[in-house]
Amino acid sequence: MRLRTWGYFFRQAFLSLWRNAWMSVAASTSVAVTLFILGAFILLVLNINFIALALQSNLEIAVFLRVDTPRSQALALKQQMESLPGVKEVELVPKEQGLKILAQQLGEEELLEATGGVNPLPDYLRVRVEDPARIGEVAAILQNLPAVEKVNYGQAVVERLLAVLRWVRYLGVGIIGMLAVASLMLLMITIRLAVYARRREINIMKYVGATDWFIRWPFLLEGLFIGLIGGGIAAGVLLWGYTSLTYKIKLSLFFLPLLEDNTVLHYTALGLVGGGACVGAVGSLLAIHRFLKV
Amino acid sequence: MRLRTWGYFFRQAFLSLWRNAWMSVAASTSVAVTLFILGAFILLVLNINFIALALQSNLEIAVFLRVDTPRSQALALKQQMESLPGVKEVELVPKEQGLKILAQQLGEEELLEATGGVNPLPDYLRVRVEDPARIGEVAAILQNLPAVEKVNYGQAVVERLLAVLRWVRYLGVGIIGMLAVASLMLLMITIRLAVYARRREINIMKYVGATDWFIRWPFLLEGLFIGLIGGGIAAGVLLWGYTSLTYKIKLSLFFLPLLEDNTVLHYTALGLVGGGACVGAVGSLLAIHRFLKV
Amino acid sequence: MIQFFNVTKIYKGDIYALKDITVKIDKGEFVFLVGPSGAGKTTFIRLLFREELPTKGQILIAGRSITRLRSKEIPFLRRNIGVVFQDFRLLPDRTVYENVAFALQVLEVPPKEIKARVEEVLAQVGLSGRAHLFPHQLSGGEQQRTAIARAIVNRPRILVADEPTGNLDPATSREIISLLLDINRLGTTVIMATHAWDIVNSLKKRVIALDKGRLVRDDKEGVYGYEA
Amino acid sequence: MIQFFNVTKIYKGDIYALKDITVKIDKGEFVFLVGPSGAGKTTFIRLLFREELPTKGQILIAGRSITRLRSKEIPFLRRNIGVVFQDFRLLPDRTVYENVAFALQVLEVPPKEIKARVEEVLAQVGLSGRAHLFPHQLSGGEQQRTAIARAIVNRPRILVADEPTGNLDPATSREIISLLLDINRLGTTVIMATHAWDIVNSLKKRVIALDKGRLVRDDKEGVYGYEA
Ligand SMILES: Nc1ncnc2c1ncn2[C@@H]1O[C@H](COP(=O)(O)OP(=O)(O)OP(=O)(O)O)[C@@H](O)[C@H]1O
Ligand SMILES: Nc1ncnc2c1ncn2[C@@H]1O[C@H](COP(=O)(O)OP(=O)(O)OP(=O)(O)O)[C@@H](O)[C@H]1O
Ligand SMILES: [Mg+2]
Ligand SMILES: [Mg+2]
Repeated sequence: MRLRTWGYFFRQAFLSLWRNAWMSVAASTSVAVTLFILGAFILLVLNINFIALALQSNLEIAVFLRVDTPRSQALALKQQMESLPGVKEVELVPKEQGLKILAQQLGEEELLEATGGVNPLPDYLRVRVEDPARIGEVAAILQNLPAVEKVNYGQAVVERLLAVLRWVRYLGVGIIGMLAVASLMLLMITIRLAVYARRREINIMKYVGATDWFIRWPFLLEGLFIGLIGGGIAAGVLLWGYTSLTYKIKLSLFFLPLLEDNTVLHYTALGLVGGGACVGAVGSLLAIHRFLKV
Repeated sequence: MRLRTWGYFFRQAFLSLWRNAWMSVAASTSVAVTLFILGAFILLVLNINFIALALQSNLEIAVFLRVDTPRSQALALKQQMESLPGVKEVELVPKEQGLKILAQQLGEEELLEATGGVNPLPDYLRVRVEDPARIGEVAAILQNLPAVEKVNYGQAVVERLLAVLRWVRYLGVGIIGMLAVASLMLLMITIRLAVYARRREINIMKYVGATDWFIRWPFLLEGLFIGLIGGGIAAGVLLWGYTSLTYKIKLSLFFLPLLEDNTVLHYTALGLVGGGACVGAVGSLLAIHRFLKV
Repeated sequence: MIQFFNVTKIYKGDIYALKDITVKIDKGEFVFLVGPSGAGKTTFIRLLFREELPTKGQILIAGRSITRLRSKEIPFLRRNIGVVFQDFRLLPDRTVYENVAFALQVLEVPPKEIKARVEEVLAQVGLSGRAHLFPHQLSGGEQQRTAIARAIVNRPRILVADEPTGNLDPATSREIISLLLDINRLGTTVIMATHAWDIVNSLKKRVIALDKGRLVRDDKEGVYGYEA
Repeated sequence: MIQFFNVTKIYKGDIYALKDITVKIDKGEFVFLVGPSGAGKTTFIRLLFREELPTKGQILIAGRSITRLRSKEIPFLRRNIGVVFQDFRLLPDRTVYENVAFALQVLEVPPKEIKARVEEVLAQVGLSGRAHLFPHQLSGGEQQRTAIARAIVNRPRILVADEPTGNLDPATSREIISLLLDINRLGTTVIMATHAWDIVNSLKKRVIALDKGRLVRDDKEGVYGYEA
């Protein structure tokens, strides 16, 4: 194609967008609405994932030592544990501190007095693991160390939590996949219907001697622009909506970790714009395909 | 309209569905995809709500009595509490049982021995409230009862949990609202594009002397059928998908309460079919409106 | 029956399609509308069945002003006017039979009568063998005859034909013209826009000539005028 | 230049549009294609520029079989054949000017030359004042002349016109015919399907007559034949 022909393609694409104004608006609105929904769910799922990770990383194993274990051995054990594979962090909670915590929980300020000055509690160690999913394995290893009386990581609760989080992640990926497929289908159908209204045009061009690519390019560019505009609107509304929503949520749920990584946000937005452009261009190409066969 | 004219309307609607086959398929697919997504999220949100309710109803207040409170007074207090407004259920945990639980948690089987035979723990009462959101108020009332040493409902955690659940509910309603609006927009646009491809037809009918309703009825019926078919497919796939997914989830998350109320399921499915039919019929009416003005 | 009073039609872009037309056509007349390409013939017809509204002036049909018609009444005006459009305007996804039947279905005529009438009229225009085809499967002349069949099937009181023989060979044209004459003889007012000078000259009917939107001639037993 | 060998075209529904046509048209000829409505004239033309493929038989243009053309080559065949369609086939969302220019843009002609050529050809068909209008704003005859302008603007080697005067008044028709004769004189082969017996009879060119799909007559200096 000569350069002037490219000029014609671009001019024609814009002219056609303008002359079929309401169809252009309808198609870009569809793209915008669909991609916005998709983007919103991508951000939602990313956040849920982020929160789940934060939840998981709070899990810890309580390692109770025998009551008669001397403090020095406890400290040695702490070091030993820290060097174990899979262990991230170990904190020693001396029995005095343990009693204080217990007293607070029970509302019995004078617990030590009530027990006749004897602290019945053992020292214990709080162990955080690197991979929460393998917390059970680490706990089993710790159990076998000398001086360890009992290991407790709320096995039942933790396992349930992990199972729930696993399903949440599956569901999240499933939903995004489903939405992506649905978006693709809806946009393809919309573009096809829009092109269908202009099928005679395509036929006529071929009868006048236009090559397939001569017809395709303006349509492709038109689809591309519609996709870009739709994707752009979706990305813009999404960024604005996300920042204002997270701002509001943080006011009441200050303790909840929310994704505020700007690169992720911007990649998502960019993905929407790029996805819109691709769907628009490829959708147009596929849609005109069957009308070119004359 | 005479009866035979109604016959014509129905025959014409079906004929037109058949002759514009791919447009009918495209439009019903759009309806099906959109309504399936909407339905899936309605069920998801209903389930999350259901789980949140179950979580909330597990919340309880621990009321610790003074260590020296006699068992008879504890029992009297239990009865008194049960008659308080907002209280749903009260359970007395005697100090012996409390010690057993503690011993288990600490891994110290011989806790009583270690403390020299003295049980340092008080009796306590586990109180469930009717409205978890007002757990704080009930706790304050309980605090002022005689012989109550301390009231504990994990204030910080419970408040956070309630706040999170509140936001989850807001978000759920917001998402469903957003999806409903988006579905409506997408379907309207799709129907409009489909009708647009046939705009000349509508003009011609008017020129031949057809009244507006004579033209509208077959289009309306066509839209209705497309909506019914799309909605039906969405509802069918949703029911099947939901039952098989919940079956799978329950295998690994047996402890999670899932909505299995068939009436809710069936209402949702019915809503999709009805919604599809409405959108199809009303969408067609609105779409042909401007082409009738000749 | 039909009266134009100082009718002017200006299209968007300052295009004067009709300028100050005053004309009266009586019930039962047969009128040729002639004039060069772009003279305003089709515009004249469009105003008649209210596809367009005049920019200025008044149009009366059977004594009623059609510019003041409420939109509910328009279909009933149109049912009394059978129109053969220059561009045919057939319904693309209906067969020839269905296209013609449509004009009767609109009137809620019983199905049996529809069948009889449609078959009769298709035979008259020579399309019995094409009844089940769709418009895009027809030759130009066949499409035109379908349009004619649709216009006459409900026996309208006014028949307006915009170049109804433009795509027909001379023999078929003559058949169609004699069909229109028959219909006219039964009392229908016929207005026919045409370029077929031979037909106009041979029939010696009333001729209204337009040129650049002006009424330039109105002869009782006229001729086409450009060839004569 | 153009050769049909035993060409038969059967449309879906067992409709024989052309039956066993064998004909040869030389470079530079001017040929009238005549026959009653539905005779197969448009089908003949459709086969020529490969809108349809023959059911049986062979078609050669400039010695090449067009039925064996690869789909990449079809546009180049069509660029050498200017077609005036019976139903015009103008691009609805392009102006008259753009519709005509399109045939040159396809050839990647420089914009300046496009402008000059289009303006020249619009003047020839008498549409200079209508260049900026869209097809739906044109009268029937104006649409037809736009179609003619588009067909001749790129000076094709073969010009095929399907009833190019069906919507034109006699005076304009004569102008268009003399335009086609001029083009023919410059070496273009012209094939014109028509019902205009007066034009055919007065020009004394070659006449190919079809009837019910059969070739019934092929006269060197023929007449329309039905009126004669
Ligand atoms: N919608 C429109 N917008 C602008 N101009 C129009 C429109 N419709 C018609 N015209 C112009 O009005 C003039 C008269 O058009 P009309 O169709 O009435 O002519 P006509 O006599 O039917 O011609 P023909 O014999 O070619 O069919 C033409 O020059 C045409 O360009
Ligand atoms: N796509 C099609 N499917 C079925 N039949 C068709 C199709 N196209 C044309 N025909 C039939 O083929 C026959 C020849 O059609 P064609 O268009 O070639 O006639 P024509 O000579 O151009 O007539 P006219 O002068 O009326 O334009 C007609 O009877 C028509 O009904
Ligand atoms: Mg006209
Ligand atoms: Mg033809």
